Amino acid sequence: MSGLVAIPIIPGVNCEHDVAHAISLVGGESAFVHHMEATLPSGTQAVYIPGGFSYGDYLRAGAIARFAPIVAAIGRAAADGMPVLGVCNGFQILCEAGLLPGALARNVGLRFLCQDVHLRVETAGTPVTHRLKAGNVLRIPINHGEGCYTAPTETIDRLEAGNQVLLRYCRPDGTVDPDDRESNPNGSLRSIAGVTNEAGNVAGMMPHPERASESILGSVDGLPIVESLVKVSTTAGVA
Amino acid sequence: MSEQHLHRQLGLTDAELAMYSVMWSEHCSYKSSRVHLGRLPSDGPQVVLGPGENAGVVDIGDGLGVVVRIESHNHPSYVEPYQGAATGVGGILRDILTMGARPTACFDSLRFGLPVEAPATAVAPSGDSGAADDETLRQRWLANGVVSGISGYGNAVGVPTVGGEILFDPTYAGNPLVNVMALGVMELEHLQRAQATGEGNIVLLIGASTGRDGIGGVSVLASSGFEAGDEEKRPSVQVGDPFEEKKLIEACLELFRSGLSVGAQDLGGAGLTCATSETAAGGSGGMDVDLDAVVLREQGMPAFEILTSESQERMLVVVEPGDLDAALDVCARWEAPACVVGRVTDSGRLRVRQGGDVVCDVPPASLAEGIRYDRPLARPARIDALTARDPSAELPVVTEATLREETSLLMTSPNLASAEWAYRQYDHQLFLNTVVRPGEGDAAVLRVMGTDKALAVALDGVGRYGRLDPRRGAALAVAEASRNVSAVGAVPIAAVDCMNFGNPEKPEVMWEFSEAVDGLTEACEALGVPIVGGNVSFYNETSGRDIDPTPIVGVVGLVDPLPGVPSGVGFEVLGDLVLVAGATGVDLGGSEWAWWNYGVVCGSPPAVDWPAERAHNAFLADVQRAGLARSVHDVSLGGVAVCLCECALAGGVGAVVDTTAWAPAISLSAALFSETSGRSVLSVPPGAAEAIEHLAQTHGVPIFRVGEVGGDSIFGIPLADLESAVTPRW
Amino acid sequence: MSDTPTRHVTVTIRPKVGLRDPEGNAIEHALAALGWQGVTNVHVGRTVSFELPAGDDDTARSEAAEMCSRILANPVIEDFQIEVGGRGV
Amino acid sequence: MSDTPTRHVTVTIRPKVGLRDPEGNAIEHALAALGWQGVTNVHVGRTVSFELPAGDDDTARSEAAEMCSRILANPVIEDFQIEVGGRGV
Ligand SMILES: Nc1ncnc2c1ncn2[C@@H]1O[C@H](COP(=O)(O)OP(=O)(O)O)[C@@H](O)[C@H]1O
Ligand SMILES: [Mg+2]
Repeated sequence: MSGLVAIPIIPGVNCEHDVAHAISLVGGESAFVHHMEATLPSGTQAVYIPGGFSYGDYLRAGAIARFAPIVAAIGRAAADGMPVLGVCNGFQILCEAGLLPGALARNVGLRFLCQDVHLRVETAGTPVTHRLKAGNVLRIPINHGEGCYTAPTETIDRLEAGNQVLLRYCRPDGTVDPDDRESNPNGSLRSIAGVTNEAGNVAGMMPHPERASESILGSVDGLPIVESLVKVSTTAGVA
Repeated sequence: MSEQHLHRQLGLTDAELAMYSVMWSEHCSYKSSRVHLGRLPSDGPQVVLGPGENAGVVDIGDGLGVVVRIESHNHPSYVEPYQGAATGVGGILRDILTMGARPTACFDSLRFGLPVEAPATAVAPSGDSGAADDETLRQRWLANGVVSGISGYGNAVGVPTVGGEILFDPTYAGNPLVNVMALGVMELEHLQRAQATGEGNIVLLIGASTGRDGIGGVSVLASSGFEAGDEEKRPSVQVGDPFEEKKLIEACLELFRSGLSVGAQDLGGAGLTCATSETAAGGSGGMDVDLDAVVLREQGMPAFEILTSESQERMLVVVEPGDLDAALDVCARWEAPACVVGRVTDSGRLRVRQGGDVVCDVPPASLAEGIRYDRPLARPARIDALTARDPSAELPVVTEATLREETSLLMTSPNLASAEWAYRQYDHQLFLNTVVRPGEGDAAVLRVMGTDKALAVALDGVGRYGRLDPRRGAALAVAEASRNVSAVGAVPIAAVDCMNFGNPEKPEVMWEFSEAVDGLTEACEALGVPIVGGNVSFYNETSGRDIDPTPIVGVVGLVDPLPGVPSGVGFEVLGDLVLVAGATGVDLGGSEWAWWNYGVVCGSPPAVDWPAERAHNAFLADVQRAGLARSVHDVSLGGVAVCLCECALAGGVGAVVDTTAWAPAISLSAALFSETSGRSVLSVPPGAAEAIEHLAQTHGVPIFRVGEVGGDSIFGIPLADLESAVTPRW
Repeated sequence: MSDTPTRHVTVTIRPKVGLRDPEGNAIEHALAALGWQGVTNVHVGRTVSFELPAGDDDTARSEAAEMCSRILANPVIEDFQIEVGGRGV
Repeated sequence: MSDTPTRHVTVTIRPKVGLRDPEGNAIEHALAALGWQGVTNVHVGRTVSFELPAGDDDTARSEAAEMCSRILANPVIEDFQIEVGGRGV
């Protein structure tokens, strides 16, 4: 029996149905949770914060959503070790809430980007990458205007040293070049596409694994990530 | 007594006068076009609801219907490109929502003036070429603003924009076109009607507060062209709020699904006036409205302003009194503001009160029905002059020696440029339905979740053809859009049209309009595609100059069942055979090559051989169904030459072709650049060639082996050069 | 580089009064939810600051005004205000 | 409404010095293309202006500072500056 993956619905997010669909594809169960709820549904063993435009992305992406009661509940659960994945707007919310280091600034090209990118798995064994190996290259779409990962140099050094860099944008052959706009289209520092917190149970990434979940959609490379989260929730607290 | 107050002597209040004037405007009443629109074929076994509703509805089996609609937002986009386009998207989505469907896909058809200078030979003798530079920059600014408005609103509201087209021509320099189409798929049993029925039922206004946005917008913006002194129209710029719309969509969908709504109508042009009068006229016949209950964004708005405000992101929903609390709870949960603004009556009157006074008391049908004109028609003198000229006589003879140069130059036309800069800014994947994304095929393909079906959608229209012959232009738009959906394996099942024309008070423009209606009719009847909805945009003129008549046609096709991802447009595998399907005629009138390379726009647009067109469409759909071809791409702007270049660019592999293989009897220029309808380029594994040829034969479609995939050039033009030719410089 | 002296210019661009300001609205709501209920009239704008070669403040100001109307602001929906000499952050 | 007097506050939020400012760069390029080659050091910021109930400027300023650090600015990448009293456009 799978654990329940909670999908918080904060006004303006829009990927919740897609996320639920992808979770069901790997045999998981999910439940939507209203943003005014102060607790996660009982049986919740992992959280997937979907993408979209919470509060219209007004002020800054994620800046208003992070005050939602459900985000406080997620913060408490995360402190107790619950696996949490924030994708796109979900990642932005986690950064704004201080649950993940760094910030997501406007894409360097100043344009919104909806396209496939290649990602290199940097850290395997986390609740969202335990079905993958370091060095695996995945093709997954991005869809954002504010996805340029930014943090002070010391923070980034610390992330690298502590295996907190989850994914990097790369070329199809796995090479990483932060200055190459083809492979690192939003200009993220050191091509960082996803990070985790120090404990490793909270992860954020800009690309949308749920959009790469069926071959008819162009790629299934997102499935191992969704599956990692779903399967880790069956044995809650791995990592 | 001053003239303005004459209406009072006639017994009308200020509010009533304002209401009649917006409702009887061109935009709301279709007063100039209605006498013609009735000729459009709108029946078909699959049509559930046709023109006249907020959106058309087509049955696709399994209890499901496709809801589809197209709208223009030309004038607002000229005044403020970002907000004009953004509010255009917002408006069309509410039309789909009003029917009870979640809008799940959006498409855009855009027209601007030239963003780059035309080749020296193409500069029209206009005399004001000195201003070209600033003008070019302005067109880029408009195009970028419109595209970011669509991106900004569509992405944030959570509706993917999965297809469209962007074309450029000097005719649109002073009047860009921004047409948006949207669709949704719904269970037909949940269809909503725009009716206020049941005496005593409660009228809710849901969504944004009401401000002074676009007061008189429909009459000011949609009913007049542009002159110097546009500033006066500026205060009516409307600002869209996709976040508010997103909440509105979720709240309304839940109201509809839980059966709490007995009728719904979006607030678009003419705002509350239109929504209340139309739902009352279509329902129990009467409504009492209390303006004091309307949440205002600004203090002190007089009744006529509240009644005609076009503030975005609002819906009217009718509920039974016993369901009121439940309905308000739903709205509260989605944080969509809602208030009770009225009651359904059977009085036969629309009665509006403010501060205890009755400010309006009229029969709603008198507002909703509007008036109609049968305006005079006159064939424009230019048409005979233009069609009398033979383009071939004004164009050079292309030879093997010059074809490479001719093709390279043609590929620099902005109309052949890659649109990736635009669609990359659009979320085109939300809802996990997009099987063929923008740039991957001739039409977008969206699977229908929960079934093994898919929809294919294409949007097309060519203004230059309309200048030469509006009837053929309109017909060709239907032909191209239908061919595009066939090319990805679909059978066309319905069409919507957006008629962008000049000033209808000119008999020449009305003639063009009437001809275009006949062209649509001819094409839709011939191809068996009913028109289930449309939109008319008149007064597309600047300083007295009308745009070329530009009908834009959106066609929805059904793929049933979807066998997998259809073949794309690109050449992929070395050694595959390249084939041209369909007969090529001498059709250079209005062609891209004649216009871009030589500035020649004359002669007649291609005439369509309808049985051949139909056969070719059926052939394409069968090819995709059988999975026989490696690539399929229809021939359109620029002819076979451009089509081959596009196939090579899309797949990253060139081809070696024999230019005498598909039309040996006509000149090389016509073989390469003719825009004859009903043709395509295919690449097939050598082993499948005979099967394809056999299939073509059974459909009666001529087909020619013209070469082989391979190499990194086409016509000897290196792919790298083509790549830079199609990379936009704006 | 030339020897023309430069002026520091800051232009502030705001939505025209009376236009709807959804972003300002959303922020106002968020602030109220955080306990700042009394905060009203919230509006969002942009600033652009730069160094401009100009011999005097008036020249700088009129150059900046032209920059605003040509590219920095959209006069249809925005007003702008120019400050010369003041240093930004 | 209460009788507490209000103050007009404008906060300006800018990318931290040393961080990339792609928007500033883009504007600098666009200006150069239009003939303003000499314009340098272009930086872009956002402003949030509002009316705040406060008895005096200092109270207003400290309230606004709290608003900035809680929500209006992101301290990881942004600096802010507060101006009390000045009316905007
Ligand atoms: N404005 C746009 N928005 C979204 N997609 C677009 C737009 N313009 C072009 N496209 C996409 O780019 C591809 C090529 O467009 P186009 O050259 O107009 O196709 P065709 O000539 O076959 O009609 C199509 O997939 C189309 O949907
Ligand atoms: Mg096509």
